Amino acid sequence: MTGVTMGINSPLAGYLLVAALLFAIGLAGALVRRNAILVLIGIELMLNAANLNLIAFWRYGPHPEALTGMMFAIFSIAVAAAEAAVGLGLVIAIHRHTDTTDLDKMNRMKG
Amino acid sequence: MATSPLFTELDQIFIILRDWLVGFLPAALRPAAGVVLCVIIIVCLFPGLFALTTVFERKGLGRIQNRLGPNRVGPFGFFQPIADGIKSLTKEDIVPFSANAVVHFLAPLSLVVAVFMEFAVLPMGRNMVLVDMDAGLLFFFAMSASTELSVFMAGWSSRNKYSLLGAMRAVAQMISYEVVLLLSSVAVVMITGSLSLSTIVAAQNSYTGIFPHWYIFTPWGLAGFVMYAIAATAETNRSPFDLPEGESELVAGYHTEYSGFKFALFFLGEYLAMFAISGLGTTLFLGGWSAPLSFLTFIPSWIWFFSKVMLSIFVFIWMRGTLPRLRQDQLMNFAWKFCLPFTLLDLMVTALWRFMGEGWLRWVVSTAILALAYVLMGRMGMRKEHFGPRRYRYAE
Amino acid sequence: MQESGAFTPQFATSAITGILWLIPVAPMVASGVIALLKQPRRKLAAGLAIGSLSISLLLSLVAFCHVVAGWAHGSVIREFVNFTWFRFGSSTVDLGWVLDPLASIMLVMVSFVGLLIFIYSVGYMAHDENFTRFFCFLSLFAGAMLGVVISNSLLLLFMCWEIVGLTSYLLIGFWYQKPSAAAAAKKAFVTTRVGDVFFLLGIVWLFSQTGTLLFYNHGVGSLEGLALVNLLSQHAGLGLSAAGAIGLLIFAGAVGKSGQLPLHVWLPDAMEGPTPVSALIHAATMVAAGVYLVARVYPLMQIGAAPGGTTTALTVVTWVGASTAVFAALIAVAQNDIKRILAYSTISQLGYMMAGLGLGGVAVGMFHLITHAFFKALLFLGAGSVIHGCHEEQDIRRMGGLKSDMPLTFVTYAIGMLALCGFPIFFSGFWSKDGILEAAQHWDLSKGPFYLLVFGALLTAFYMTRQVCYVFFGHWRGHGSAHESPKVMTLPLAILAFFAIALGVIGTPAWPWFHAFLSNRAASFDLHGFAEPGLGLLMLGSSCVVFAGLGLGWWLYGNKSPKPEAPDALEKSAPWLWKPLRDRLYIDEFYGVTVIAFYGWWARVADWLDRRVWGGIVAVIAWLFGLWARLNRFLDVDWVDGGFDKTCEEISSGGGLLSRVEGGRVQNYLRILAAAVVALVAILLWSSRP
Amino acid sequence: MNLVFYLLAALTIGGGLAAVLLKHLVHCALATTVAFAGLAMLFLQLDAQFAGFAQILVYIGAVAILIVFAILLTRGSELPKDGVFSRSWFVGLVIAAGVFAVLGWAVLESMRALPQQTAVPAVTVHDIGIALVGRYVLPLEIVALLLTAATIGAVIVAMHEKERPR
Repeated sequence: MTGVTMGINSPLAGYLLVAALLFAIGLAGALVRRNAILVLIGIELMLNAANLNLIAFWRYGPHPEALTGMMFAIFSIAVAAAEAAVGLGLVIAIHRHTDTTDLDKMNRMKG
Repeated sequence: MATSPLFTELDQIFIILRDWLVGFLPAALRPAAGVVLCVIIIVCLFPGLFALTTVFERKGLGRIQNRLGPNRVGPFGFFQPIADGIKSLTKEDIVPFSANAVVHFLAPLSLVVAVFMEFAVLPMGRNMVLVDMDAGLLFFFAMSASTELSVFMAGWSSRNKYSLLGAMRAVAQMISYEVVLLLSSVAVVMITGSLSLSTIVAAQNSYTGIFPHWYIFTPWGLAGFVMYAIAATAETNRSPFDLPEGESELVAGYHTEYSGFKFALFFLGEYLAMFAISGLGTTLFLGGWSAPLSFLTFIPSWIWFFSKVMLSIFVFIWMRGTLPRLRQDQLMNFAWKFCLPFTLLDLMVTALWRFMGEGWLRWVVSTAILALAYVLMGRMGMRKEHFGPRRYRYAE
Repeated sequence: MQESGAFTPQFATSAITGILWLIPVAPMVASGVIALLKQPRRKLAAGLAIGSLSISLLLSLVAFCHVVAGWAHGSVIREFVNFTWFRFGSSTVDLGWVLDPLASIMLVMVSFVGLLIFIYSVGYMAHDENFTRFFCFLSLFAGAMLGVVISNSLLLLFMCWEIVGLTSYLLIGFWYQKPSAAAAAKKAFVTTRVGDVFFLLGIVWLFSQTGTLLFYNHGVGSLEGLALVNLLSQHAGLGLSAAGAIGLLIFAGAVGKSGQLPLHVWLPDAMEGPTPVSALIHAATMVAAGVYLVARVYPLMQIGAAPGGTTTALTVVTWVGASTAVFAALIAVAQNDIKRILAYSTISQLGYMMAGLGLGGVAVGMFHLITHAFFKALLFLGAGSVIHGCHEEQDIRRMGGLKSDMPLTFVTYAIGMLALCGFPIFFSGFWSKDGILEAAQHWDLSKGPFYLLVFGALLTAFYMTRQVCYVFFGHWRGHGSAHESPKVMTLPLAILAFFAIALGVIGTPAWPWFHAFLSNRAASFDLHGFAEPGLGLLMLGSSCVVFAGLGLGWWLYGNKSPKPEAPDALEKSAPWLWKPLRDRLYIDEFYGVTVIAFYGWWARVADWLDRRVWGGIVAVIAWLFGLWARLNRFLDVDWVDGGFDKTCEEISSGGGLLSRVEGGRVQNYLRILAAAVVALVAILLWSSRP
Repeated sequence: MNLVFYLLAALTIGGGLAAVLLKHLVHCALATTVAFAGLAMLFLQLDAQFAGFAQILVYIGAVAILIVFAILLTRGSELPKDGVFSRSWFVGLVIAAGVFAVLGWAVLESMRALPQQTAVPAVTVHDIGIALVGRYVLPLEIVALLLTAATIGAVIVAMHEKERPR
């Protein structure tokens, strides 16, 4: 199992492509959907794609024992949790205020 | 330690059996086959245990409520679960018209699968753990956290306001108490320095004189265990924390719209969760499969594990028979205003314990801190505004 | 930088000096915590305040015992801890605290009396809505006062002094919804500020001369030999050395705080505050702060005096004190508000203290301060108890006969009153006042202060008798019925009463323990102290004066209980005397027509200047600019704008185009962001192609 | 690159697609959960046990629940009247496709000659713990602070404004 592989057929490329695709899907979700919650879901997917990148680089990078990518991913998960909490809290607050979660209708700064 | 080979063989009888059975297969398949065998055993064993428990529960509750309980099917009504099983298998599976059929179908399934997964990391005896994972405890909690979503799926897909309300309550309650559950377990992790459940048990498997080094016999461990027990009761939606299924107010909570085999799956899931969480509690605080007194080690380890689990189950049943149900706000207040701070304090005390080193002083200090905090917070919690009559704010 | 005097054994700091800062800090911290409490947490607030002050008292007692022990072993205890607050250029501003006999005795007095008043307040303020706020201020006040006592730096002292001023403002105006209380608070604040300006000038002068504001610092402090000799050698005019002049400036601050003659007007008005505040301000702390300050900087004033002689500065102090003593006593004779009488009596007694300082030195003045603190606190708390019992009635004409309704209050009040009058032998006031009189008698410069003070003693006895007759004798003239106050209020009274009697013991001529303690001599019990020439005569004389005052008072007012509306007995016999006294000798009015009128006039002048002169100039300039502007406009509109307007229109339409991007649609932003990322990555990749 | 990877990748991508495309918000949320689970299993595939379990615990146990709660609280479970896609959805789609294109390009471009470790890293949970409270203790503390702040912030933001006394 030990050793080094090179090139496009390495597993890393596969993970990175999956991550890129997931990122694009998340971005598409954030861009095309009306609902603010769906946009948040899209952003979560993007974050997850980034995490997958980090973990993949950690796994196939030169110094996995340094744990850098892993730590990044763990902290990113923690931060994403906070982000989700605040984001959804905001959505709920806005919904209470304007009675909509439609981003197309949410373009005023004034309450 | 039981030195006699007979006792050792008895202790390891399941391992020996497995190796013997797997031995018939080619060497390449042996590890996989061993795992599959264990999975099959778990999947068969615990539902069996579940069947037994239902009888015990009903009879025990009957005893507590001064009545007989089931006594018609088989000797002393012991075949009652078989009858129940046949009944639920043959009943019509009703899916409400407006229900979301796919989610409605997936909910009980995902629940039971997730709960079954929890057993994978529980050491049920010496060397008797399916996967000795490095992050076993985390795995356990990850799996138990996934059950919440199943509950929500069940409640939401039924298209029934009682179901939805019950599911929301259940999820809110499970999330709140999961924090307490996790944090009270972290105390054990702090002392053991490992998330692996078998390591945790091994750390408790030694004796001073005849007394074991179980974590429940330390101040922080006792406090942690009490918190764990409370949170576990709530996490499994058992009485007195069974609001999500409060029959009197919500019909039956999130499984109102389930019938037949799916209902049985929920029922199974609930009891399996109970077993799993009791098993984890046993592992964390009650020394897992280790014997309670040093001269009892000749009795096979798995007997100890299962008797401890069954003892916990008995306590669950006992509480159900004795305690009245809490109100939703009391439940939440209790979780966030008493359990959580107290558990955090317990963590701090554990750290203190860890760093004070051997000696009687740490016993005194941690006991004092915890007792004081318990009394103070208890007094604060019992103030009128928390448990008194409540003004309701109705939905807009 | 912690610089403690560890290198000479005499200055070695002890453990208690090291933690001396805790004494003021404990109540201050409590105050901070109380400030965060909600209104209903009354018990907690009171508990915090009382608890913290108890800690202070405990530490003060330890400090006191430490000093006494050192003194008993014959060594001078003067321990201090100094540290640098900040430095600018080559000079440093140092702060520090000191423990010496003066500070230790003040600490014990302030924290003890303060504690009793705190306890009393629990009862007195029990029904007040802003109970927690009250204790917050009270704690801050006590903390700041204790800070004044222990500071070893004039600057730290000044800071605490100002906090004292601030909290006194807050406390006097505690019931700020009463306009009179708000006005009184303002008056107190502004009037004391006048003194404080001089005080600050003194500080600055001292700093510029000596380069340090520390009192004691291993011989280089501002109150120690080198600096004093330096200050003495400079002349400030009017026959004053720089030391004396600075001392007088600082004394001006004390005049403001202690309500001495020209600046006394705020003190009677301060009675608008709750009674415990009056007790705290007028007995133990704020007013004593002035006297304590003078005692603290005494070396500044005293330096240059021949043995047994005096200096200009001390002469000024003496005369101010003596005249205040008589002046305030005179006004007190004709007041009808129970607290106002006490306030004037306080001013008068402070005059005694100042005179004592000027005539006889630190010990004489401070002894009167200590005894006065106890019996005046007693009187104020007693008055509070009376007011409380009479349903917030303060007019003594509407009381009467309370000696049977409020027996405990009566007994304690009577003790306080006799102590204040200087009733012979048994009461502390007698010994402390006699000390001052004796010093006055031996003053070489003039006998004036002596006569003034004797007259003041007579008046004191007279007006106190009048008050007690009105309040406790005769029959009840108010509304409803009076009732005795609760235990939490009477207990402090009893304790204070005990001390009002017992404290005299430590300052009798036979056993001048107090004086010895403060001046670092050994004290011995020696009955021959009484045999000093003239002393017996003096004691006899002053007793006679006191008896005369008591008798006169009783003769005029005893047991008569006149109608509230009826004219006063003194008014009937000497209306020409009564009226000016009742109207407080027109000092307020005098200030009204002089100082305040002057400021009003000055403000009007400034206003006129503003409107007419400066306004006119500004108008002319504005007109000129207007002219210039018109010229400019002509140029602009007809010459420049042609091209400029077009540009502006272009820019604004471009802005309109861009503003579509910022339409408040989150997804648009995200879209642009993502498109930019695409472009960026594409460029990067393209450019990095091999 | 084995079968398991392809299956998991398909599961994840499928979950993600469903999350973005499904009409019903709750379905979207559940599909997101599938994507989360697939990702967690990809993490396990990458020998990152701890991260994988943390992913399940945090995303399925908490974030997904939060999302469904938010959906129910904002009445998002009812279908909107005027379509689920925003007005200029096509632009968004094009941009997302562009992002995928450049990312994929970048991946393929950089993979050409990159040496890669294939040995399974010998990292235990214990190592992670040591790293967390050792080298990464400051980020850990900051994240703790952030989570506290976020908790408080979320509570305040979503809290009912106090009804004014009438």
